[in-house]
Amino acid sequence: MIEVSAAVLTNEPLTEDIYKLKLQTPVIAAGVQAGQFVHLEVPGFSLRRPFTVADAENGAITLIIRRQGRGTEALEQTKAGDAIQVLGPLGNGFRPMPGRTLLLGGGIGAAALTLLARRLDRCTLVMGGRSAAELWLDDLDLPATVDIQYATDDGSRGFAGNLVQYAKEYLTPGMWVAACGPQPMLAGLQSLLLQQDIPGQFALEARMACGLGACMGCTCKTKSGHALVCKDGPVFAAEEVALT
Amino acid sequence: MIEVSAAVLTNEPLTEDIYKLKLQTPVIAAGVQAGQFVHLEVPGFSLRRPFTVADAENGAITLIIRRQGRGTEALEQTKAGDAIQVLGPLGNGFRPMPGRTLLLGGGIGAAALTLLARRLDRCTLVMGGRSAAELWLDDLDLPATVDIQYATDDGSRGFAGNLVQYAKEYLTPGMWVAACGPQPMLAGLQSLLLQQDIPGQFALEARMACGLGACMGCTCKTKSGHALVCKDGPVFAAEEVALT
Amino acid sequence: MSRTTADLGFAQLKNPLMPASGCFGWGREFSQLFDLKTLGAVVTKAVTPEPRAGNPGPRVAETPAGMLNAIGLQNSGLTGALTEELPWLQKQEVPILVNVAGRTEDDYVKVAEALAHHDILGLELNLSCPNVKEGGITFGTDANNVYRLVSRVREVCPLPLVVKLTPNITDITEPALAAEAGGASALTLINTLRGMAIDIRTRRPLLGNVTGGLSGPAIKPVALCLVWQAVKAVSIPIIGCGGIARVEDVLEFLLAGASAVQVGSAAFTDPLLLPRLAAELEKWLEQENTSVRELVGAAHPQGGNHD
Amino acid sequence: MSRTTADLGFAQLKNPLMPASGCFGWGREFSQLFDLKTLGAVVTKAVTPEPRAGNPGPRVAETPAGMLNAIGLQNSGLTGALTEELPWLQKQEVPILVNVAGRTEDDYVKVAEALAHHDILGLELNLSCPNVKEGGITFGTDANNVYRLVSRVREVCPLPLVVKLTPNITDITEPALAAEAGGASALTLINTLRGMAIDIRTRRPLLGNVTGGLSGPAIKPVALCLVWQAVKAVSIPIIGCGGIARVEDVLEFLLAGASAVQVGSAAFTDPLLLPRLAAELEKWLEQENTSVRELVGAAHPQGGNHD
Ligand SMILES: Cc1cc2nc3c(=O)[nH]c(=O)nc-3n(C[C@H](O)[C@H](O)[C@H](O)COP(=O)(O)OP(=O)(O)OC[C@H]3O[C@@H](n4cnc5c(N)ncnc54)[C@H](O)[C@@H]3O)c2cc1C
Ligand SMILES: Cc1cc2nc3c(=O)[nH]c(=O)nc-3n(C[C@H](O)[C@H](O)[C@H](O)COP(=O)(O)OP(=O)(O)OC[C@H]3O[C@@H](n4cnc5c(N)ncnc54)[C@H](O)[C@@H]3O)c2cc1C
Ligand SMILES: Cc1cc2nc3c(=O)[nH]c(=O)nc-3n(C[C@H](O)[C@H](O)[C@H](O)COP(=O)(O)O)c2cc1C
Ligand SMILES: Cc1cc2nc3c(=O)[nH]c(=O)nc-3n(C[C@H](O)[C@H](O)[C@H](O)COP(=O)(O)O)c2cc1C
Ligand code: FES
Ligand code: FES
Repeated sequence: MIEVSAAVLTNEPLTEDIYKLKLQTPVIAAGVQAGQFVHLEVPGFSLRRPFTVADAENGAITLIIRRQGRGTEALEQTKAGDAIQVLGPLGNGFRPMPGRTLLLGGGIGAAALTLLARRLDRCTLVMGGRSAAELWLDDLDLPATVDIQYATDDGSRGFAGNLVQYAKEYLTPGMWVAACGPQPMLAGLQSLLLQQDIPGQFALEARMACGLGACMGCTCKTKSGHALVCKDGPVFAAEEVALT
Repeated sequence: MIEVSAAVLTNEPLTEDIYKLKLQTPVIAAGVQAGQFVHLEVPGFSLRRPFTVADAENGAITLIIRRQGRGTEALEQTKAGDAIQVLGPLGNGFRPMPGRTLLLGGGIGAAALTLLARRLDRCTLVMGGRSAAELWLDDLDLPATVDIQYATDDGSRGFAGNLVQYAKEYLTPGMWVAACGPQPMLAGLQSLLLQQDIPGQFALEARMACGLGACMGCTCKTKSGHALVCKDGPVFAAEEVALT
Repeated sequence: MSRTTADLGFAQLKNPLMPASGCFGWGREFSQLFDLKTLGAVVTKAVTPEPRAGNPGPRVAETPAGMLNAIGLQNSGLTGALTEELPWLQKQEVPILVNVAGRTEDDYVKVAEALAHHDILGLELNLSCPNVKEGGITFGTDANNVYRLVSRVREVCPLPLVVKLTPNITDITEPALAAEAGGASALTLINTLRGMAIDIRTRRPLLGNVTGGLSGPAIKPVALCLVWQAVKAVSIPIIGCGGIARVEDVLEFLLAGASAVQVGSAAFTDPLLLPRLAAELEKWLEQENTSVRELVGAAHPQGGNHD
Repeated sequence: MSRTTADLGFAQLKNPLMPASGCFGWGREFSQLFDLKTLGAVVTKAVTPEPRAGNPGPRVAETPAGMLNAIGLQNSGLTGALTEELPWLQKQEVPILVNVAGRTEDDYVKVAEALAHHDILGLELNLSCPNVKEGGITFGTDANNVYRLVSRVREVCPLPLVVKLTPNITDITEPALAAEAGGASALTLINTLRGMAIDIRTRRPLLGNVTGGLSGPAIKPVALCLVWQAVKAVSIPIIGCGGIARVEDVLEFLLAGASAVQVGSAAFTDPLLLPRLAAELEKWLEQENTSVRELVGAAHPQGGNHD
C-alpha cells in the first residue's frame, strides 16, 4: 500500500453520468487484488473518495466513476496530465471460490467486479440497470473469457428484470456469486443465496475518512457485530452481511 | 458599480513576483476613476482580494499584482479564457489638484498611480524599489506625457535613495503629490508635505471583507477618527491620515 | 401565501432569506447591486445608544472556509440610525429588523424605547457579540441576564423581539428558554464563534482586537446543531444563521427547524448570493412540489423531541 | 536538545508533532506509510474498560474545510489494548500517550490503574467526547467533575496525565484550572465542536448518531483561541489540537503557547502529512534560526497575561 501522486492518462465518458479515469500508478497496478480500492484526494475537499480498481495493466489502473456529488464532479473535470494523490491498494478483495462464478453488478456496482471478471478463467458477468442507455460493459474490452450479460428493468437490453430475478432464473448449484450494488439488490440476493445454499461475496460501501482501518469511520453491520468496510472489507461473505 | 464574470485576456509576468492581469470588463473599464479598485473572487477563498485598476481601455482593465500570499498565488495561475468574478469599480479615486503632479509609488504601490498618471496632462511618476530588478514601469507603455523616474535603495537605477529622500530633493512649491506605498514611506512623506505645506493624497490599504462600505471591516485611522478604506478611501488627503 | 412564504409567527415574510446583521450595513451599498425587495427582510447593523468607533484594525482575517471579524460594533448610534439610516431603508419597502446592542441593560432598553414606535418589523437583540468586552457576551451566556434583559426590553417596546444568542456556551437551551420566558418572539441562532489567528511573520495576533468572531461555511455544522437543539427546547420560531452559502444550506436549516435564515459572510464572497438563493430556493421548492412551511423541522422524528 | 525538541515538562519530545487520538488508531496502519519514529509521540485511540461497538453508521460526513464524526469510541477495550495493541506499539520506539475514555469516573480509574505500570509516556484523559451520551461530555463541562476525576486518577496512577478538554463550553479556563488543580501534567485542547449535517434527499440527519464532532481546518481559529486563553490561565503545558493542516498552523499554535501539537483529520486528506510537517517545521526553524522552545507563547505580550 502506498501514497503517490499519479498522472491522469485518460478521462473519458462512458454514459451520461459515468466516466472512466485511467491513472499511471505502476506500484498499485502491479499489486492490486480484484475488489480492492484506492482512495483519491480531491483538491478542496477534506475527505478522500474511495473507488474500486476496475482494471490494472501496463502500470496503470482504471477507475469507473459515477457522478454522484461534488467530489466526483470535480474528478470528472480532470484532464490527461493532471496529478491526483492516490492511496492504495486498500481493503481485502474477492477470494475466488471453486465452481463457476456469476458476477452480478447493479449499476455502478459492476465497476467492483470487472477486475475479478478479467482474472477468472471463465465467468458470467451480468450488469443490471434501468435501461440500455445506462450500460457500459461493452466499452471495456473485456476478454472473451467473460460472458457479458445484461438485465434491464425496462427490458430494453438483455434479460427483462432486475438482477435478483436474473439470479433466480440462472443460478444453479455449484456456482458462487460475487456481487455489488444497491442495498435492496444485495438484500434480495442474500435471501436467495441462503435459500439455495449458494456461497457469495458482496462488496459493500460506506462513507470513509482514513480508508486504512485507523479511524473506525466506515462501519457496517455484520451478523457478528460491527466491521470496517475499508479493512475487514469491502468484500464480505454474503451470509455475514447484515442488510437493513 | 457592478458584479460581473470577467474573462482573463492576458496574464503576464513583469518581474519575479509581479504580474499583469488583463480582464475584459467593459462597464468597469468605462466607468473607473483613477485610484479606484476592484474586488476579485478567488475560488476556494472566503474573502475577495482588492486591487487598484492600473489601466482601463478598450473594454478591459489591467491589474498589476504582487504575489503576496495564497490568493495572489492562485490568481497568478489564471490563464486567458478563465473567468473571474469582479466587483467594481469601488472606492473614491484621486481628485486631481492644480499644479504639477508628482506621483510616488513605493514598489507595488506604483500600480495605484499608473491610471492617474495616464490621465493627467503631464506628470512625473517615480517608482521606488530596492534595486533595478524590481522595477516594471517601462513595460507598461505609459504615454509620453508621463515622465518616468526611478529611485532605488542600492542606486542600481535612477535616483539613489528612497522615495522620501527623492521627494526632499525634487519637491517644489506649487506641486501636489499622489502617493502609495508602505507605511514608513507614507509617514516620511507626510511629515515632509506638512513641513513644506504641499498638498498630497495617499492611497491606503486595509484588509477587506465586503469592499462596499457595509461591513466596517477595513478601518483605518484618520485625524478625525476611524474611516473605511473601501468607501471613504482608498484615497485620503495626506494630512488626514493617521500613520502609526 | 406562496411556496416561499416564511412564517415567523409575528409576521409572514415573502421568503425566508435575510442578510445577517453587520454583514449588510443598512442595505444601502447592496441596494446598488440588487433590489432589496427580493429579500424576506433586512437585518441592520447593530445600533448602540451612542456612536461607537469600533476596534482598531485589522478587523477581518481569512480562515479556512470562513473569516474572523472584530469590528467592535462600529455604528453611528441611535441618532445616526434614526436620522440617516432608518428613513432611507423604510423607503425600500422591505421588512426591517433593527439589530440592537449595548454595554449595559440600560443601553438595550434605551435603543428599544427609541425604536418602539417606528414602522419596522421588529428588533433583533444582539446578546452575543464576542467583540465587545463589557457587554454582549456576558448577557448571552447567563440565562438570568438573558431573562431579565429581554423582560425589561419587552416592557418598554411592543415590537416583536428576536433574541440573537451566542454559540460560545455549554448548553444553548438555557439562554434559549430564558429568552422565551422573558417574552422573545423568536430567536436568531447563531452569532460568531470565538476565534483567533496569529500572523507568523509578526508573531502577533492578526486582529487588532486579538480575538474575534468566526463565521462562514466553516461554522455551519455547529450552527445547524444548535438550531436543532434549540428547536427541541422552545416553541417560538427560530431564525437560522451561520455559514449559509448554498441553497442546500438553506434547506438544511429549514429541515432542522429554522423558520427563516440569515446569510452573513458568504455574501462577501458573492455579493449577489442573497437574491440568487431566493431564486434557487423557489425553483427547488417547485421541483419538489413543496413549501418552506412543509420543510420547517421535517428532519426531526415525527411527534417527538428525541434526537 | 535540538531546535525541534518539544518540552512537555514531564518529557522532552524529539519534535512537537503527534497524531490526534482516534485519527491514527494505534499507528499500525500509518506505520505502513511512514516510520512512526519521525513523530514526537503517538496518541492512541480511546481505551474504555470494556470493548465498545460504537455508533451506527454513517459515522463520518464531510463539511466545508472539515468533517463530522460520530464514531462512539469503538475500541476493543482494556484487554484488546493490553494484549493486541500496546505490545505492538511499544516495539516501534516512539513515546506513547494512551487516550482513555469512559462512561463513569470508575471507568477512567479502572483503565488508568491497569495502565499505571506500563512503559508509556502517559495517559491522555478524554473528558470531552461529544459522541458518548452517558459520559465524556458531562465530565468535561463541569469543573468540579473534572477536578474530582483527575484527582481520583492521579491517586491510582503515577504516570503523567494529560487532560483533554472540550471546546463546547462557555469558559475554557474553568475546566482547565480544575484539571490543573486535580493534578494534570498537561492539557490537550481541543476535542471536536458539536455539529451536525442533514441529508436534504432523505430529509434526515446524515450521521447515524444525529449529532457529531466537527474537526479539521474549519475549527482552527476556535482551537487557537482556546489555547491562547488557557495558556494565560494555567501554568502546565498545553498540547494544541484542532484543524492543523500546514506548517504555518503548527507555528500559530506554538506562538499561542502550545508546547506541542496534534494533527487529526488533516491526516485523512493527506496520510503523509505528519512526517511532512515534521520536516517542514525543522526546515523553517533552521531558516529563521529559532527553536520550538523559543516560539512557544511568543505571541503573548511580554511578561503578562493581558490580551
Ligand atoms: C470501497 C468503495 C468502492 C467504491 N467504488 C466505486 C466505484 O468504483 N465507482 C464509483 O462510481 N463509486 C464507487 N464508490 C462510491 C464513491 O466512493 C462515491 O460515489 C463517492 O465518494 C461520492 O463522492 P461525491 O463527492 O461525488 O459525493 P457526495 O455525496 O458529495 O459525497 C459526500 C461524502 O459522502 C461520501 N459518499 C457519498 N456517497 C458514497 C458512497 N456511495 N460510498 C461511500 N462514500 C460515499 C463521499 O466520499 C464524501 O465523503 C465506492 C465506495 C466505496 C466505499
Ligand atoms: C484598495 C486596495 C488596493 C490594492 N491594490 C493592489 C494592487 O494594485 N496590486 C497589488 O499587488 N496589491 C494590491 N493591494 C493589496 C492586495 O489586496 C493584497 O496583496 C492581496 O489581497 C493579498 O492576498 P493574498 O491572498 O495573496 O495574501 P494573504 O496574506 O494570504 O491574504 C490573507 C488576507 O489578507 C488580506 N491582505 C493581505 N495583504 C493585504 C494588503 N496589503 N492589503 C489588503 N488586504 C491584504 C487578503 O486580501 C486576504 O484577505 C491592494 C489592497 C487594497 C486594500
Ligand atoms: C463583519 C461582521 C459583522 C457583524 N456584525 C454583527 C452585528 O453588528 N450584530 C450581530 O448581531 N451580529 C453581527 N455579526 C454576526 C453575523 O450576523 C452572523 O451571526 C455570523 O456572521 C454568522 O453568520 P455567517 O456565517 O453567515 O456569517 C457580524 C458578522 C460579521 C462577519
Ligand atoms: C474520526 C475521529 C475520531 C476521534 N476519536 C477520538 C478519541 O477516541 N479520543 C479523543 O480524545 N479524541 C478523538 N477525536 C478528536 C481528535 O483527537 C481531535 O481532538 C479533533 O479531531 C480535532 O483535531 P483535528 O481538527 O486535527 O481533527 C476523534 C476525531 C476524529 C475525526
Ligand atoms: S475509513 Fe477509517 S477505518 Fe475505515
Ligand atoms: S470592506 Fe466592508 S466596509 Fe470596507
